[in-house]
Amino acid sequence: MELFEIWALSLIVFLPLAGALVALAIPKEREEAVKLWALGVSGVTLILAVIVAARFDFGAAGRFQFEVDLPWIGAIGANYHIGVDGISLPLLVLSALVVVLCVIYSWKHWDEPHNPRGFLVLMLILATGMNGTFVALDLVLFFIFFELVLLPMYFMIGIWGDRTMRKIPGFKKEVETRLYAAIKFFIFTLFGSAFMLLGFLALYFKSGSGGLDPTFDIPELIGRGFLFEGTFAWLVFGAMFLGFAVKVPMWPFHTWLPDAHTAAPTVGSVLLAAILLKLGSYAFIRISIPILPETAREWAPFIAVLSVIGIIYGSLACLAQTDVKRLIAFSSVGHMGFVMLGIATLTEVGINAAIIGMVAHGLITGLLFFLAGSMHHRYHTREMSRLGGNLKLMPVLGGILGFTAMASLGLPGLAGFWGEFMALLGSYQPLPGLSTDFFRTAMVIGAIGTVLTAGYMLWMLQKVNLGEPSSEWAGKKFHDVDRYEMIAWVPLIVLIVAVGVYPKLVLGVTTDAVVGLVETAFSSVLGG
Amino acid sequence: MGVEVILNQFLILAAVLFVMGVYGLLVRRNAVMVLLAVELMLAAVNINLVAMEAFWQTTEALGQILAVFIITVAAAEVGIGLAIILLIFRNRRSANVDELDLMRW
Amino acid sequence: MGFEDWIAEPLNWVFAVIALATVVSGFRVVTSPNVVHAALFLVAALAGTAALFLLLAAEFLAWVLVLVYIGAVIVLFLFGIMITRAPTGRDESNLDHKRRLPAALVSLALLALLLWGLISQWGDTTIDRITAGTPTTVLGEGLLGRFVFPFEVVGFVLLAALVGGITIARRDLSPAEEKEWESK
Amino acid sequence: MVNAGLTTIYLAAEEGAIHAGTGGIWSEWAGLMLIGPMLAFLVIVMFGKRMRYQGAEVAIGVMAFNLIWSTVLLVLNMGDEGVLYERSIEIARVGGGLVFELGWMVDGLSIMMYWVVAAVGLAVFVYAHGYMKGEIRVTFFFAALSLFAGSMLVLVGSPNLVQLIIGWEGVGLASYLLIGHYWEDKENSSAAMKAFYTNKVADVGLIIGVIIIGVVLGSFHYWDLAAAAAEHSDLLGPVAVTAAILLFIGAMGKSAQFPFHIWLPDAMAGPTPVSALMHAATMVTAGIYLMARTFPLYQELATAARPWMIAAGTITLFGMGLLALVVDDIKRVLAYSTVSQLGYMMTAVAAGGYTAGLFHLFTHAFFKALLFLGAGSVIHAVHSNNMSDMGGLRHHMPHTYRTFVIGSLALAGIFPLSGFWSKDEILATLGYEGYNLVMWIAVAGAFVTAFYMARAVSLTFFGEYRGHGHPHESPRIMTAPLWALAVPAVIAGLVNIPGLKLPLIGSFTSWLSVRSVSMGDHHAESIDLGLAAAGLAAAVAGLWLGWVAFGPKAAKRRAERDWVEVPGLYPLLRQKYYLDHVALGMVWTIRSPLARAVNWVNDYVIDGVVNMVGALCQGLASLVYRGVDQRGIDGVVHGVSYGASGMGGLLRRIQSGRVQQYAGLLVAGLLLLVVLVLFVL
Repeated sequence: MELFEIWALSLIVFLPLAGALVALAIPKEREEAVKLWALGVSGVTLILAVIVAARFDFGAAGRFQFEVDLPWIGAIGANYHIGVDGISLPLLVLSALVVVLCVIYSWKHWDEPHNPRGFLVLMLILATGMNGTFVALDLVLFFIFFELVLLPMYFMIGIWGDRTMRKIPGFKKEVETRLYAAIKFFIFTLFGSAFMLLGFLALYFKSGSGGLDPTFDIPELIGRGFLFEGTFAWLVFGAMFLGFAVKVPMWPFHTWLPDAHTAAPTVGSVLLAAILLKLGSYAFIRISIPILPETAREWAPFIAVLSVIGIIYGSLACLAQTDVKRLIAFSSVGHMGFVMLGIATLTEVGINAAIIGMVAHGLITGLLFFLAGSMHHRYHTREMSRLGGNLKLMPVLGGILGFTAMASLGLPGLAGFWGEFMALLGSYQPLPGLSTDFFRTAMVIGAIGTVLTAGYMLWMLQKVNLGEPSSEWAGKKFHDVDRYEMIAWVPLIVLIVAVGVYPKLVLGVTTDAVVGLVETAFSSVLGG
Repeated sequence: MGVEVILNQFLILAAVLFVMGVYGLLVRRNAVMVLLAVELMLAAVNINLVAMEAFWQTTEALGQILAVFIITVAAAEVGIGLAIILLIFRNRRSANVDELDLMRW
Repeated sequence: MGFEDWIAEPLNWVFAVIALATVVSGFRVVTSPNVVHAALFLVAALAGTAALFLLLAAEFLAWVLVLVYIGAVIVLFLFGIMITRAPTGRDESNLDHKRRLPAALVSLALLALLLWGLISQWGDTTIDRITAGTPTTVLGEGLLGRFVFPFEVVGFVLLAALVGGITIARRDLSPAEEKEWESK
Repeated sequence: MVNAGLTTIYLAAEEGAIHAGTGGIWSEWAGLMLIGPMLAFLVIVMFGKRMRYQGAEVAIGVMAFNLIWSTVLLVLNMGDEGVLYERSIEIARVGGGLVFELGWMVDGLSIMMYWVVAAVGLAVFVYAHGYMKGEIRVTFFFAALSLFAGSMLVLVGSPNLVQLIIGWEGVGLASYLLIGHYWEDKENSSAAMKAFYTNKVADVGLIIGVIIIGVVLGSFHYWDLAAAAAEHSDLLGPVAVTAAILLFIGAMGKSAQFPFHIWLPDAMAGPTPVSALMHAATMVTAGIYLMARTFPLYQELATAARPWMIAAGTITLFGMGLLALVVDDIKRVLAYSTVSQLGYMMTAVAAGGYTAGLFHLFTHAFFKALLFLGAGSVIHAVHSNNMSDMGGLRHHMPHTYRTFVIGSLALAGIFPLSGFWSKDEILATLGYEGYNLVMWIAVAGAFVTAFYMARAVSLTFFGEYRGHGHPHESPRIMTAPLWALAVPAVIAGLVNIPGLKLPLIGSFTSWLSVRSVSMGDHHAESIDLGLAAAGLAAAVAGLWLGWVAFGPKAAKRRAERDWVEVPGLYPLLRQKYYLDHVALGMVWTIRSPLARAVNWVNDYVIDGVVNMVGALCQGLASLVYRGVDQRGIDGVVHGVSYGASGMGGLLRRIQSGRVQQYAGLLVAGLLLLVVLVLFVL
């Protein structure tokens, strides 16, 4: 069983990639074979992830487990260092799960230009990137996986995306939505990543001072936190902040998100919302805070301000949308605002809030995008003014939409509540040294944000779900939720309820790790 | 032999050929012509290799062996290249490189 | 060493002639307005190269060049030219880009850099001794001894290119298309 | 008994000084009452359609089970020893020493609530089975009813504030589902939204209040809160008033206190059984319950918050009662009446009348459920909500008529029906605590209450029938619950007659407290005859005036309902004090100008910057390109693609597509690099 300990994570990361290569060898016409293969590969990955979770030593959640540390690029001291702890485990399992569900969902739902093989190959590559990011413990490795997700997503949006033409303010030409969105997504993220890489390199070189070998190793860098101080640390944090904040996305770096979500094919939106956005916030917890805790304290109020702006701004922007998918996309801005607010408090509760918020947002918004995609599939429009009476036309779909919207607005007892509630809980009493008044104001504004969230979700439900169907759809036969959709959605629904009723499912793993992280990073101010 | 053969005379000749190849590569529209230019560049490289071998006096004919490899790969390249050009020509009724801007936004 | 000394060496006479021919042919390859001519000038340029190889006592390589290139590759090219119906006549307007100037500038700059590099590095260094010719056996032993693995790999590449070329270029015409093809 | 030094039951419990049994297995498994309706909800949603009675049997069965269980608990609690039990299951440790728990609590207060929810719930469920026959989505209706009751039980059974929030919002969700039951009409779905949303706004207060208490105390437990309050804890002290007011804001939302009451009249859009359940047992009582549960906080630390609460309660009890005078919809009359009665309860609790407020909650639950079900029966018969379509129904619907009158009299506070006793207790408490002005307003409120009930009864059951068709009595399955509720509406008051302790049953006060420990509130030990007479007189006067103004004789004179139109006041009342306009105005401001402004900023400012950067790069690059490549410009400036070509290899590859141009630039770049490396560096 020692063997499993060593190989498990590497398999989880690289099995999808290998699967993608093999899938390329399957003739394009044999779609069923490709689908089965992709399902098998992602399924095995999920099973491995679940086994890892089952064999995970919950008593030592703060320690990296299933760790592998091999020399990789000797010249720059980059190691192949991977491992999971309580913080990354839930996200890893979530990522593996969502990929499987996406494969199942896409069984019968293909956007033009079809080509399942190409799409599934991209999805598997994406899986490698996502899983890899969550287990990487080396900055170079992290960077590679972090960037690896860009390409498949770029192609997913650019090829299978929305083909309508769109006028961009400030440009004479009309462009195809998918191309605009794909390029915006790519360039925006790349822009952030450039700064992030700069930050990584700065850390690397600085870590070499004092007679030590420079290193990219994250745990090692955490141990050398004393080397990074003053303006240097401030700038490095800023550089990494840019990279992560774009990915999260935090206001005002969010504008790629509504476009990308709206233009992406359903599965692309789901993956984007469920996993990709988490990479940024995860990186804050994994890299920025532990390595540069002192600087994090300087930056925290700034992050908190952007977060609450994002919460209010996202909710208000939602109220002005006419496109269902765009509305859901903007809701992500608000929800990730809560996640970042939790992180900004730098407390155990706040960071826990961020993690459970990420998981919940992944489950809920993923499901919402599935639903939006399925509705678009049937109505061929996402304009809310044309929809209405969905619950009457498709009771099951409408019911699930209602349920998910409720979960999204943070109904207690469902997953979304804990993230919001705990983020607010954390901001009432932030880390000692941070301005209490400031964070309490943020808490109140955030709480008002929950009201606005409820506002647009209810409004969306009323527009889409309730009322009489418009005459446009009279006499049309709508196929309610089909088998594949059901199989893809039920796990999400069950998890939303399960995490909502028993948040220990997530927090039971994370708390020890988070407590360890906060205590190590902020031992000076906690006085412990 | 004691002959007054300067190394550079070969190298410069190769450089000139190479640069002409580059020029052709940049300026020709027809894909076949582009391939021709590439061949010219490869020939220049071969001259370099053989000249350097003569200069270093290797006994294992390393330069020549490398040149053999280059010739072989070049032949393969021409085969594939022409096949691709043929395919493009069939689909677009033209083998002009500057019309192949599918990748453009 | 002056030019006098250099030119006194008979070998260099030969070199000068060959070099001149090669350069001129090469120049015509990239400037000729006629595609077929360009291909034929490439033959000349390659022949010049082969001659240089002979001069450097690499006979085997020289003949390989002649056989492989002039014998096979050029023929392939000519086929390609014919199949793609490149303008075989004189067609200045169409064969080149209009952007010759920047290309020429770039090329000349490259040449200048190369020349600078070569001259500053090697200067007047002479080749001491041109061996009486490397025995082809050495070449053979090298290829099948020390370099046998790359040799096999290259062979495989060639095979792959062969198969790939056929696969790419092959197309089954439908009867309608065949008719259209003929009518054109 | 006069309050002599406060010892809360909570504190006493911790010291082990209380005389209370644990209730044995009935307490240990009391959680079943919380889980049951929730499971029923799931079962009905999943399998209800295949059941014979479309899921109603499951809902009713579970409710009957709950009634039996809670009755046993109630009886156990009546003895000399009360019942006190609590069980919590940890659902998360969140760091910072905080723990989230789910569980249940069995003490006098929660037993009373369990029983009320179960008793009223069972009556309503049975009634609804008849009422909803032939309606659409019956299955889902019963599922949501179960969820409604279940959430309420989760709320009242909660031993901590976090679970309270879960039940709290669950109740909100269920009310949303039920009010919007006929969601095909936009009006109904808007009413549902309004209810949910108004509550959500108020919940901000609750959530922040809970957070403050939780963080300050390091625990969300009521026990710890009460203990801290009793000890005048230094931790809690500085934030107590803030937290108390915030919790109160939450309670205002659920219990429809001014100005958060606006959702409640609109909530009549739901089917009548929903209104009955919502007004009697499951929703609006939640706020009162919360105030009672956190009573020590208000009693000890947050006394400064109490005037505000009393003010809100008083405005509600009088102002909202007036509104009931001018509406035509019979359900809205009852709705405003509920709001007004909730004002009584809130005022009482805020003034320190723990028992008084809860006692009124207890009696009110029965007669208000009775009135709503009666109204539903009438509506069922005449197919209209408006009293202008009714009249003279006493002959057609004898059972409904009789029970409705009983309910009305109880609500008006006529001796010896239940309402009399509970209202009297409130008045006595107010008087004792020295809130004399409030007390007299409350008496005036009793007058108003009697007045509008007399009006409603007169317009509905007396005079000539003004509607269409032939009204008929409702089936037995609907009238039976009416009679079942009429019984407690009459006798429930007897359990708390001041100075009278019934054998075996004990008194309501003792139910709510744990034996031998005082709750610290004032509870009258003898009847203040003067005050009782004043209250009764006000009620009788109101009934008389209503009868005169709207009775058969008056109705003969004037067919219109509102022939007394006091200038100035009448339009104000008809427009509901213009509060809806204010609320709508606020929503509109957010929805329209504000949201649009944000969206505009997003598209044109933030995105504008992004696009402008792109455009600038294009411009720059096209400049570069022109310089490098004079002759190559095709004349068409593909701004974007050229722009990108300047931005680097990646962008170029995406956007330009000219292989040779790349090659050229590649060579040029290489040259540049070499030159740079060789000559510059």
